[in-house]
Amino acid sequence: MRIDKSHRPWMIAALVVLGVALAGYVPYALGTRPRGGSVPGLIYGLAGYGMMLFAGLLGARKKVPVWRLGRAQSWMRGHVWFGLLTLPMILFHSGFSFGGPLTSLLMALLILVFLSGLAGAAIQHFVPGMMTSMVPLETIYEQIPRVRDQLRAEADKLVRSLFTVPDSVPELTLAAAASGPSRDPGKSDAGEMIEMEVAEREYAGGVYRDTVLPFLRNPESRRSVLADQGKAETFFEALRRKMPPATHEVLADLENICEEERQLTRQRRLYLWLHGWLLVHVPLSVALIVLGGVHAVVALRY
Amino acid sequence: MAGRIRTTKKLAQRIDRGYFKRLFPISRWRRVLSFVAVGCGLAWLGLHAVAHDQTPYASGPLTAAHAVLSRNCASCHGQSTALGRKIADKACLSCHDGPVHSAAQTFTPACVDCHVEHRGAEQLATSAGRVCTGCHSDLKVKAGRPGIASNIESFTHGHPEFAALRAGSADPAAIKFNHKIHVKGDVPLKCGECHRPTGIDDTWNFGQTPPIPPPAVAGTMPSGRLAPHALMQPINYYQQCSVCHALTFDDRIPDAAPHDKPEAVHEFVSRKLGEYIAAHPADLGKDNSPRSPAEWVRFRAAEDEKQLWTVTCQRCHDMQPGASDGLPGVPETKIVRRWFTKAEFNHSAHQELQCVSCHPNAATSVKASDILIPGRALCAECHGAGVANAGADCSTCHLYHDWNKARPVDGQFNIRQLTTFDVRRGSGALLSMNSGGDLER
Amino acid sequence: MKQIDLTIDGTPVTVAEGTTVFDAARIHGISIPVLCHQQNERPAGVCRVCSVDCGEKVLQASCVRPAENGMKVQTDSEKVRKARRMIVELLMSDHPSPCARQRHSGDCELETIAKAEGIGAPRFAKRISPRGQDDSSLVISVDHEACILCDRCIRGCDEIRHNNVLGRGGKGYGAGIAFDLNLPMGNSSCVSCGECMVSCPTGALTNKSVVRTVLPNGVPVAVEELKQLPYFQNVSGTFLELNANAVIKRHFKAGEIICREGDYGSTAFFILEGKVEIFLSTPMAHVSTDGGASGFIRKLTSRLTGADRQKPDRDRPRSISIDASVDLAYDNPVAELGEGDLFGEMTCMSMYPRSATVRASTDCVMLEMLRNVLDVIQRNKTLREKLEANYRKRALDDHLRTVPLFSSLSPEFIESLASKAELVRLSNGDVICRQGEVADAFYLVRIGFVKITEEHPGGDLVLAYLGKGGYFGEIGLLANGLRTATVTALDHVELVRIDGADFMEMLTRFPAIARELTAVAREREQQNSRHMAAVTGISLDSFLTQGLMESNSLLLIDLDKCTRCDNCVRACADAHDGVTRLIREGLRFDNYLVATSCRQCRDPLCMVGCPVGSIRRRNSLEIVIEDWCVGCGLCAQNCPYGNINMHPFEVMVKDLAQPGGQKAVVKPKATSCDLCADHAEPSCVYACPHDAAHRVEPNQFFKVYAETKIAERDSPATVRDLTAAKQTGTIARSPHPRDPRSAH
Amino acid sequence: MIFDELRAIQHKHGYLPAEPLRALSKQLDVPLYRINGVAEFYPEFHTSPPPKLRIEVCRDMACHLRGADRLIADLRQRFLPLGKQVVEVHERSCLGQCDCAPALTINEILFRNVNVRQAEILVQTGLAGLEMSKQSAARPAIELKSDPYPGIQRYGALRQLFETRDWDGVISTLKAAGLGGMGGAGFPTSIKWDVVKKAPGPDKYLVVNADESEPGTFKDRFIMTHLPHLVIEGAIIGALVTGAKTGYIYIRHEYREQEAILREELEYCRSEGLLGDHILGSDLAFHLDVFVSPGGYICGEGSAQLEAIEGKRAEPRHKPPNSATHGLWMKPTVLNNVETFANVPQILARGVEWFKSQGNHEAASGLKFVAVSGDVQRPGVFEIPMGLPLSDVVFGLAGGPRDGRKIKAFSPSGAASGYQPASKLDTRLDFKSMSAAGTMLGSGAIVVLDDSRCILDMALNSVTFFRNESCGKCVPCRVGSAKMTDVLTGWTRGKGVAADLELIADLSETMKQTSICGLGQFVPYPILTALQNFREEIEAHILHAKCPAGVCPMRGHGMVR
Repeated sequence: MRIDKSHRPWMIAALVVLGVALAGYVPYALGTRPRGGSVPGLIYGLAGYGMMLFAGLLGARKKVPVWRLGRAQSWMRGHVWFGLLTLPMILFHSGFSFGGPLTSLLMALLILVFLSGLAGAAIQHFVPGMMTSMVPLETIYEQIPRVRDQLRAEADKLVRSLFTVPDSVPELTLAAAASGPSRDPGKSDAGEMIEMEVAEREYAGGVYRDTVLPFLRNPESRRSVLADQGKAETFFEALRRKMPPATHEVLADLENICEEERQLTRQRRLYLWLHGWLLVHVPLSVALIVLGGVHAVVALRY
Repeated sequence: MAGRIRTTKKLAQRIDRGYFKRLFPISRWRRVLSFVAVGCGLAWLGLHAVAHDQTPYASGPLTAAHAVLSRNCASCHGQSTALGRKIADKACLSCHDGPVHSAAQTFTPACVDCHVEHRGAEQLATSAGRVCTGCHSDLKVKAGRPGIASNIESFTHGHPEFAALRAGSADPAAIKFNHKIHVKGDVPLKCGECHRPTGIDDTWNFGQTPPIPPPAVAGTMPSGRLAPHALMQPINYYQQCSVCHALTFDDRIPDAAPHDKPEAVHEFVSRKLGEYIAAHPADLGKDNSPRSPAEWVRFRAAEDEKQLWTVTCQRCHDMQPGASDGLPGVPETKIVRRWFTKAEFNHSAHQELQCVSCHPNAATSVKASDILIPGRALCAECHGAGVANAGADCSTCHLYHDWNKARPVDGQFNIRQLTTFDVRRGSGALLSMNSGGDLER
Repeated sequence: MKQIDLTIDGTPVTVAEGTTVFDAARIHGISIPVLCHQQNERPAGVCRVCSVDCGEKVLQASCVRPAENGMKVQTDSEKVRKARRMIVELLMSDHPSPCARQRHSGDCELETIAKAEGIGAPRFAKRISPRGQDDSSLVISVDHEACILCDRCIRGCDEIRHNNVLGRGGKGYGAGIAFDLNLPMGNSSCVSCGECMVSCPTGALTNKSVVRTVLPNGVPVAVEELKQLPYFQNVSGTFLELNANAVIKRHFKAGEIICREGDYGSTAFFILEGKVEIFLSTPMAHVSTDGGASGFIRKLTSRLTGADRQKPDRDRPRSISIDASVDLAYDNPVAELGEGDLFGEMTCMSMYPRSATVRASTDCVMLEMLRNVLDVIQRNKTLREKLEANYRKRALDDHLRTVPLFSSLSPEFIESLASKAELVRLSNGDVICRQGEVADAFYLVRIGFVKITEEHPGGDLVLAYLGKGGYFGEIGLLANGLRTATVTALDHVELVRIDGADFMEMLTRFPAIARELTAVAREREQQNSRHMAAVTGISLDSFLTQGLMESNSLLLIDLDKCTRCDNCVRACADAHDGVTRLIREGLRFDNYLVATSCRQCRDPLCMVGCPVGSIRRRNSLEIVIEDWCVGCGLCAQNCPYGNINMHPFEVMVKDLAQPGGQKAVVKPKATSCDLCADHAEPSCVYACPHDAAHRVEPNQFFKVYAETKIAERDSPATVRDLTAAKQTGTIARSPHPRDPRSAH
Repeated sequence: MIFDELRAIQHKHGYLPAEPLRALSKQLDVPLYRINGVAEFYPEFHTSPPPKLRIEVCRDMACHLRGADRLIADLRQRFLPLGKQVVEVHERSCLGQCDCAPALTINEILFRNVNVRQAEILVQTGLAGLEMSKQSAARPAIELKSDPYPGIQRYGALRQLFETRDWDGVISTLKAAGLGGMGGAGFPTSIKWDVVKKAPGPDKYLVVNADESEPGTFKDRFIMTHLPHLVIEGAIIGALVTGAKTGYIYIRHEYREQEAILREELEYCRSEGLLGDHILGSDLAFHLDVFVSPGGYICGEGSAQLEAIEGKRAEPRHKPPNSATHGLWMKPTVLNNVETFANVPQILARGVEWFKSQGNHEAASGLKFVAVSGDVQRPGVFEIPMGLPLSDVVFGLAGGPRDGRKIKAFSPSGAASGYQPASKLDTRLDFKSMSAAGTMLGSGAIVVLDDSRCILDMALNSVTFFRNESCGKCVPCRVGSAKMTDVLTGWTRGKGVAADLELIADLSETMKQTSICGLGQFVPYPILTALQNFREEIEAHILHAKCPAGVCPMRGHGMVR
C-alpha cells in the first residue's frame, strides 16, 4: 500500500476523530482522575476496542472477498488510520496508566501491534516499489519453487544443443515434462546439436555440470559464482569467448535463466520483508483482540 | 537477442492455478503464531483462574491496606455486572466507618467517588481537590445559606480568610504576654525556646519539673491523624515561663510557689512558712512579727500572699478579687491550642522556614490578644495552583469526614477470610458478611 | 468428304478435309509432342509445343492448323526442334520441378517432354513473383506455379462437364487459371467433379488425399454404389475411385451413440436409413459466475455479494445452433434427424469439435465421410436444396427468433420471412459484404464464424467476430444504405440471408423493431467509434507490442502499490467456485503488471471456433462462456494470452446405466474472467486492499498514463523501465495476436 | 454488351465488386469465369477498390525518354506513404500522347507534358478534393491536303458513289491506287475488301481499327481529330462495297476526345441519312458505332480486336482462317486502320491520278501521316507525301535533335520496328524503300533517339512494353517476353554473360516462329535490331558491364537477376 495523496481524506478523518477524542479527554482528565470505568473512559475504551476490532476484521474481511461489504481498499485504509487511532483511544481510556497485569499486557500488546503496524505500513509503502524495480522478472512468490523447477528444466533442454546431457540429471527430464508451456518452438530440441569441437563440447558440459547446474539446483546459495550478477556476467563473458558464436544464443538464454534465478532469490528476500512483519503484527493483534475482549467483559462485569 | 521470449501465455502457464489454496510458510506461520499468542494469553488467565486468582483482571494494584483483597474481585465488586456499577458503600463500610461530612450536605457521595482504588499503594484517603470543589464551588445546603463561603473554587480562589483571623477576632487567651519584651527585651528569647512542637518529649531545657502531659484539647482532631510534630505545644508555665518567672514569695523560703490555684498556693505558702518557723523559732517576733509561730505564719503568709496576688501573679494573670476566704480568683487562661479548627497545619512540614517568616508580628506584638498566625494570603504565597507551588488541594489542609462522629467498627473477619476466597462460594464476600451472612466457614 | 493430300516428314498422307496437321500426323503414326492438346478436347493451340514447319513464313501449331492440299509438313526439322526445345525450356524455367504430379506419379507431361528433349537446367531465371498455391479445395490442390496455362482444365470444366467454373484470369505473364471470380477453388462454385484434375498435364491440379486415416468400423462403399446415389451421379468416376477410402457405410443399432459432443472428429454423417436423436448431454451449469456453497449459505452470500441471479440475460440466445440442419432449443436441447439429413459438417470441414451428441433412435445406416467426399456431395445442388428445405422447415423459425429483435414478430410474418430467407454458404476468406458497398441484405450466422472489419488507413480493424446466432447488416440497411464494415467468412459459413426489401418491409410493419434496431445500430456505431478512438490514440511501443491496445479492458496491477498479498486471486476464486480466473503473473507495462485475466479483446480470437457457440460477447463487450460449454478447449488454445483455462467441474449428468438416475462426472469447462458481470466491480479489484488492481479501458488508461508521464518528465519512471529491460535482456513480445486465418 | 455492363458497375462502385458481377452473371447468363476473365484482362477494369487517386504514368518510349521513370519514382516517394487507399502510382502503357510526353492519367483524366512539379501539384489538388484543371483539347482548324472537302460539302465521294452505284469500281479504283493497309502491314485494301465482298452469307461486319496503342504512334489520333469525316466516309464506303451491315470504330478508351468527335460526326451522318437502315434513301443499310476498347495493345491485333468486340478476352485467333472470311462472330469482316479508311474517300473524290501524284516519287503514292516523337525539337504529326526521305521529316519538319545533340538512332514505326542507326535517316518513307533498307514503314511512328540515349535501355523499354501487353495466350510470347525482359534487365544491371547473346537469338527466333500473333512475333525486334545496329554498345554492357551512354544502372554486383 502506498500512502499517497489519496489517503488525505482518511488522514483528515483520523485527525478529526483524534481531535474530538482529545477535546473530550482534556476536560475529563482535568475534572476527575481519568479511569477506564468512568463513562468517558468506557466510551474511549469501547471506541478503542471497536477500532481494534474493525482493524482486526480486515483479516476476516479478506476471507470473504466477494461479499460486498465495502471495498477492501476502504477497509485497508480504515485499518491503517483507525488502527493508528487505537493507541490514543486506549491511552485516553486508561488515562495513560497501564493498570493491572492484564491491562498492562494489553497495553504492551497494543504498543507492539501499533509499532509493528507502523513498520508494516512503512515497509509496504516502500518495498513494493523496490520489488518492482529490482525484480523485473518476478513471479508469484508461492510459485517460486515451481518456476525454478521449470527454469531448470528449460536450462536442461537448452544445453542439450551443446552437449549430451548426462543421465545423472534425470529429475530435470521429469521437470521438463511437467513444465509443458515454457518451451520455444523450433529452439534447440534434443538431437539438434550445434556444431562445435569436441573439446568445446566437453568444456561446455563441464561448466554446466560444475557451475550452472549446482546453482540452478540451489539458487539461494551465495557461494556460487552465479549468485552475483557482476560475477555471473564475467563468467558468461568468459564462457562466450571460449565457445563458438553459434552457441551464443543458447548461452545468452542460459545467462538469462540465471538472472531470473537471481531475481527470484531477490524476490524471496524482499517478499519476506514485505510480509514478514505480519508474523508479528497479526498474531499479536489477534491476541490483543481476544484478551482485550476478556478485559472488556471482566471490566464491565466488575 | 536472447531467444527466451516471455509471453503472457507462457508466464501464466508456468503457474499452478490452484496454488493459493495451499498454505505457504508465511501464512501458515502467521496462523500458528496467532493461535500461539492467543493461547499464551488465555493460558495465563486460565492458570490464574485455576488458582482462583483474579489478580490479572485488576485494573491496577490495590492500596497496601487492601492488597490482601487483590485475588478476589468479588470481595469488593460483588457479583454486580451491571455496566459502570460502582463499588457499593456497603463494601467499604463493612470495615470502615465513614462519618458524615456535614449535617447540612445535600447528598452523600459514594465512597469510591473520592476513594479511588487500583491506583497502587498510595493513600486511599487522599483525594483530589476537585472532589471537594465539585460541591464547594457552588455550595448548596439542606436549608438556609451556607455558613462561610459558598463558592470556593480553590485555596487561592474563593477560599475565605482563616476564621481566627477574620475581622474582629482576637486571641482569646486571658493572659498577659508581651512577645516584644521576650524577643527583644533584656533577655531575648528565640521562638523555639518557648514554642515546642507537640510530641517532642526530650528534656525540657529549663524545666526542673517533669512536664505535665498536655491536656487533651477539645477539638475536631482525629486521634493520630496529625503528624507528631504538627502542632506547637501550648505554652506551659513550668516549661516556658518558670525559668525566669519563678514564683518565689519569701526570702526565707527558697522554694517557689506552685503554679496552681490560689488555694493551693495559700496552702503551700502556709505550709512552707510553718516549716520555716518551726526550724527558725528565732525569727518569731522579729521585725514586729508575732511571736507565736501560728501567728507568725499567719502574719507572714498574709504578707507573702499579698506580694504574690498583686505582683507576681498579676504579672501574667488578671487576678480577681477574692471572694470568700480572701483568696483571689485566677481567670481561665484559654490559650488556643489549635487555631485551625476545620483544617490542619503541620509545623514540622514547614520546619525549614524561619518562624518569623510566617509569624512576622511575633517580635513586635506587645499584647497577648494579637493573633500571630499568618493569614491565607501568606499561605498562598507557597500554596497555590501549579507545579511550582506547594500543593493547594483541599485535602492538604482539610478533612472530609467528621471524625468526631466516628463510631468504632466492630471487626468481623478472620485472617483466612480475607486472604483466601473461594469463587465457588460466591462472591461479594464482604458485602454478604456485612449483611450478616454466613460469617464462619 | 473432300480428301486432302499432304506430306508429313516426307510421307504422303491423305486425310479428310478439316483434319488438323496434328491429327493427320497422329493418324499416320507420327507423334508430335504436345502439351495443351488432348483428344477429348477442342484444340486450343496455346502451348505451341506442337509447332511444325508447314513451309510457311512461320511455324504453325499443328493442333490447330488444318491440313491443306499439298502441304509439306516437317515435324522434326532442326528449326522445329529448336523452337520446341525453346518453348519447353521456357515452360520449365518457371516450373517447380519436380511438381506434385511428378513427385506422386512421375508422369508430369511437361517434365516428361523436357526429359525427352534433353532439356537440363533452364537458362532463364525463375519467375520472381510467385503465383501461389491454393489449398482451399478439399479434394484438389492447386499449384499455380506448375500451371502452364494449357487451358486443358478450362476446357474440361467448361466444355466437357459444363460446370463453367474455370477460366483464364489475368493477362500476359500474370495470367493464370481462375475459378469463378478468381476465388480460391474451395470457395468457388466448383462441384468437385474432378475433371480439371484429370485433365491437367502437370502438377498444377492434383488430387488431395486429405486424411490418411482409415475410417474404422465401416464397410467400404464401391464406386458404383456411390454413383447410384443421386448426390454422386455427376462426379467423375476416376475421382471417386481416388477418394474411395474417404467414405464408408456404417450401421448403427438403435440407442447406439454415434458421436459425442466435444469430441474431435473429421467426419460427417449422411443418413441413408433410419432416424437419430441429436441432443446436448452437457448440463447447463457452472461456467457463469457462481459463488459460495449451496443452500442457505448460497442465499446468504448471494445477498451479501449483491449478485442478482435472477437477472434475465436478454441477449442470451434462446436456441443453440448445432452442426446439423436443425437448432436445439435452450430449454430442451433435443432434436431428431432422419433419412437424407447430413450432420457433422462443421466438424468435418473445419475440424471443430462435435457440437452435440447423436444417438441412433432406430437402427440406421449412414455414410460416414471425410472432408473430400463431404465436399463433393455438399456441392451437389439437389442435396443442398434438400438440406435447405429441412433447415427452413425445422430451425429457421427458431433461428430468426433467436435474434432478440425478432422475438416480437408475429408468427405469420416470421413464416413469410423464413420462406423468403435464403441460406448462403461461404468458405474461408469469402467476403460477404464490403465496406462502402450498397447494403442489400441482412444476415444471420447459422454456422461458422465471420469477421467484421473496418478499413482504415492504418489497416483493417477487427470490430467483432460473430459466430452462430450473430447477425449483421442492419446498420447498412438502416443508415445510408451503404455497408459500414466488411464482413468476411472465417471458415465454412452458412448464413441466413434476408433480402433488404423484406427487411425493410419488416421494419415498416413492426415499428418497435425499427426503433430497437436503430438503437442497436447506434450503439454499435458508438462502439465502433470508440474502437476508432482507441486506434488513433497515443501509442507507446511496449503498450502496443504487448497487444494491450487490442483489448477492451485490462486488469492492471500497480506494482508500486501491490504488496503481492494475492487477495485479488482469492477473491476471484471465491467468486467463481474456488477456481481463479486470474493469475497474478504476466508481462509488465512500466510499473503495471498486466495480470493474466481476460482482456475482452477487440479481436476475440477465442470466439472463433466454439462448436456450440457458448463463448460469446455481450453487448457490454465482456466475453462470457455460457453454461453449455462442452469443454473442447478450443478457446483456451486460441487465446493468445492464456486467459482462458479449462477447469474440471463436477457436474451431475443423467446416468446412462441407470435410467432416471444421476451421477457425478468431472467435466472440463472453459473458464475466463467474466468481469464479475453481476457486480458493479470485478471482485479482484473490489478485493484489492491497496488500490493496486484496476480494470481499465486501455485507451483511457494510456491517455492518463501518458499525460502523467509527460507531466513528470523528469521522473525516472521511464528510465527505470528501460533499465529493467536492459537488465533482464528480455523484451516482452506479444504473441502473434491475429489468427492466421484472419489474414486478409 | 458485357463491357458496357462492367463499365456501369465500375462507374457505380469505382471497381468491380463480386456481388454485382454475380448478379451480372445471372442476368446475362454468362459464367462467372468469363466475367472474371475479361475483368482481369482489360486494364480499364479494376477488381479491387480504387484509391482516392490512381495515378498512371506512361512509361513507354517517348515518355521514357522524357523522364517518366523519374516522375514515377518521385510520385511514389511523395505519395505512396499516404497508403494504398489514398494514392496508387502505376506504370501505364503508351497513352498515345508521345508528342506531349510525359503523359499521365489521374483517375483516368489525361494530363500531358507533365513535369514532376506539375504532377505533384495535380496530385495534391486531387487529394484536396479539388477539381484538377483539365488540359483543354483545343482543335484548331488545320488545312490538310488530305481533306478533299476543304470548305465544301463533305461526304462527296459517298454521295457520288450513290449516284453511280459502282461498288465494284471502288475496289478496282483502290487497287489502281495501290492503297495498302496503313496500320503497318501495308496489305492491299482492295484484296481484303474483295474477299469480304465475295464471302458468302448475309452477315458481314466492318471494323475500323482505331485502337492505336503502340508506343510512338499517335497519327490516328490526329486523323480522328481533324479528319473524322474521312474515316467515317471510308467506313461507310467500305461497308457498302463489301456488304457489311454493321460496323464498329474500335477506339481505345483513352482517346476520350476523339471518341466524342467521332460520336458527334456519326450523329451528323445519321442525321444526314448517311448511316442507318436507308442510307441516302436507298435500301442499303449500315450501322456504324463507336466501340470503346477496354484497353490493351493486343486489341490492336485484328483477331484479338474482334474477340474484344465479341466481349471476350482479346486473345488473337489462330490463322488461318482469316478475319476477312471468319471475322467478327465468325462472319466476314472488313478490318482496316483509321488512316486506310481515311484514304478511301480521298482517292474516290480526287481520283487515282491525284493520289499517285501526291507521292514523292514514282513508287510511292498518296499522303502519309507520320508521327514524330522522342528527341526532336518539334514532335508531332506531319502530313507528308509518301516517299519523303526520313531526314526531311526528322530534321525539317520535326526540327532535328535537341540543341547540342546528334541523332543516334530512330525507330521508324514505334516499338515493334526496332532501332535503326541515324545513318538510315536518308531512307525514303514508303513501304518499299523502308523494306529495302531492312526496316519497315509500319504506321509511320518515328521515335528519335539522340546520342545521350542507351540503345539497350530503349530496347529493354520496348521489350518490357510487349511483355506488359502480351495477352498471355501462347507460351512463346507470354513466357518468352518475360524471360527476354529478365535477360535484358540483367544486361542493364551488368549481369549479362556472353552466352546470353545466343540465348536471346534462340529465344527471338522461337518467338518469331511460334507466336500466334504479330505481337509475340515482334517482341524480339527491338533487341534484334539493336544488336544488329549497335552490337558494340550492347556487348559493352554484357562483356564489360559498362553502359557507354551512362544510362543503365549497372550496379550489378549483389543484385539478383
